[in-house]
Amino acid sequence: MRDIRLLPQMFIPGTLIGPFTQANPGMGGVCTFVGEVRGEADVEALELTHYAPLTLPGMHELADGAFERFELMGLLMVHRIGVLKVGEPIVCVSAAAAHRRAAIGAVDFCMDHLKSAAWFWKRELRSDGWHWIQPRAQDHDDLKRWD
Amino acid sequence: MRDIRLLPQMFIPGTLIGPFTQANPGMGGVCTFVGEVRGEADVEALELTHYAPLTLPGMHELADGAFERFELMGLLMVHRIGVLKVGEPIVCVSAAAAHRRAAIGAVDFCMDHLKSAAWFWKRELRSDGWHWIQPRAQDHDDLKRWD
Amino acid sequence: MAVKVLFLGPLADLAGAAQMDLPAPLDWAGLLAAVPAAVALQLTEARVHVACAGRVLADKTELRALDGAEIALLPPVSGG
Amino acid sequence: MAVKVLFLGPLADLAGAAQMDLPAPLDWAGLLAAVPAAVALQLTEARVHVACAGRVLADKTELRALDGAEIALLPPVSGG
Repeated sequence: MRDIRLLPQMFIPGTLIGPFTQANPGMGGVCTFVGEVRGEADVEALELTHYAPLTLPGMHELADGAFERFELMGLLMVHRIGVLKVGEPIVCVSAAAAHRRAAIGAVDFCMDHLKSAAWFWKRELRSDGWHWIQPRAQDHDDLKRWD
Repeated sequence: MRDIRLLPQMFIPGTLIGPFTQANPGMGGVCTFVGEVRGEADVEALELTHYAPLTLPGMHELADGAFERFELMGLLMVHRIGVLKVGEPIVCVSAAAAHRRAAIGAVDFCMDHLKSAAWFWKRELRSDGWHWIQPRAQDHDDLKRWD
Repeated sequence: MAVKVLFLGPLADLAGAAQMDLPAPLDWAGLLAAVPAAVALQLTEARVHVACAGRVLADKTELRALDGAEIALLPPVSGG
Repeated sequence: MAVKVLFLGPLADLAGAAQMDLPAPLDWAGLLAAVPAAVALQLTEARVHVACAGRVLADKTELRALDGAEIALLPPVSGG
């Protein structure tokens, strides 16, 4: 089972993960990562923009890569776009596999790529207005682990 | 938030993970692994026995190790004991952290230790009776990654 | 018809607009000359990519956009 | 009083019981002599551990169990 989505509205990860788990009977385990908008001082909201012709196709390519690299039974990859409030989920990646190492590895792999190689631009609203979030060197180092 | 439990009865991971996530506000992300009884041919049930004076204290030591090694905000570690049917969850580990790598790493770390260094003995019921599950070399190799 | 140029992420702030239309056909030199200077400066950086007709160009200086094409100017994506 | 000896996991099948009581005090030689021979053979293997009073012994041959103590014989845990 493969479920890749961009969501313009708030979502509740449990409502996706439950059916995803049910849809992969016989699996040994499922690993899930949910990222939320961090409640940093002065941050009121986060906006994610994307480029439709590239972003979702890029996520599908990433899923192809995960299925090639890990022995997976299913992969759920959901990313928010639009304006998010602090505490709202931004991203949810869930991988089902017969063996735990494949499930955990696939989530790690997808998250590193979503964070630094997917076509999302983020800006945060602080009391003095909107500020674009720059690339982080750490994210690029994380990505190199998979070369 | 730290929640370490042995459960003698069936549990629904979502009912633990939801409150756990709520209990760690301001976090950046939460990684969760849920292991289930695999539906292998001929397996009807799985029984987990443990040794009470060691098993739960050992899980607490493992949690101490995870908090030392990773920058965590919260850790949930729940393991079943007793008789389980195919498809029932055996184990649920959930780690909340400001940064994804810590959350994913902590789950990977805890799962490797629960699988090969925690005091659980498993046997499975097949049509010809109960069979003890032996240690797996792969599990010991996995554990060595953390030395 | 024309070529539609989209400014993604922080490039929209630099351009003062989310998009602009430019006459077709459009090549790399034409693009650099037509966009606001602040954007042109960014475009010369290796970490800024260009997509044309839904594909990221391996070599953006090879840009050849025809009538009706959409070009997207892609600055580095934000960190986690 | 006595020392309670628990056979964990597959050792219970070998012992034919989940536990037995042995006279206190009990040391390593006394334990090996008193348990069923099939269990004694397992106990000599490095991968079988012994806990006394809730602690796994670093060196099981140093076992000294007093009146009322509980000894657990711990075979290798099952794989994932």
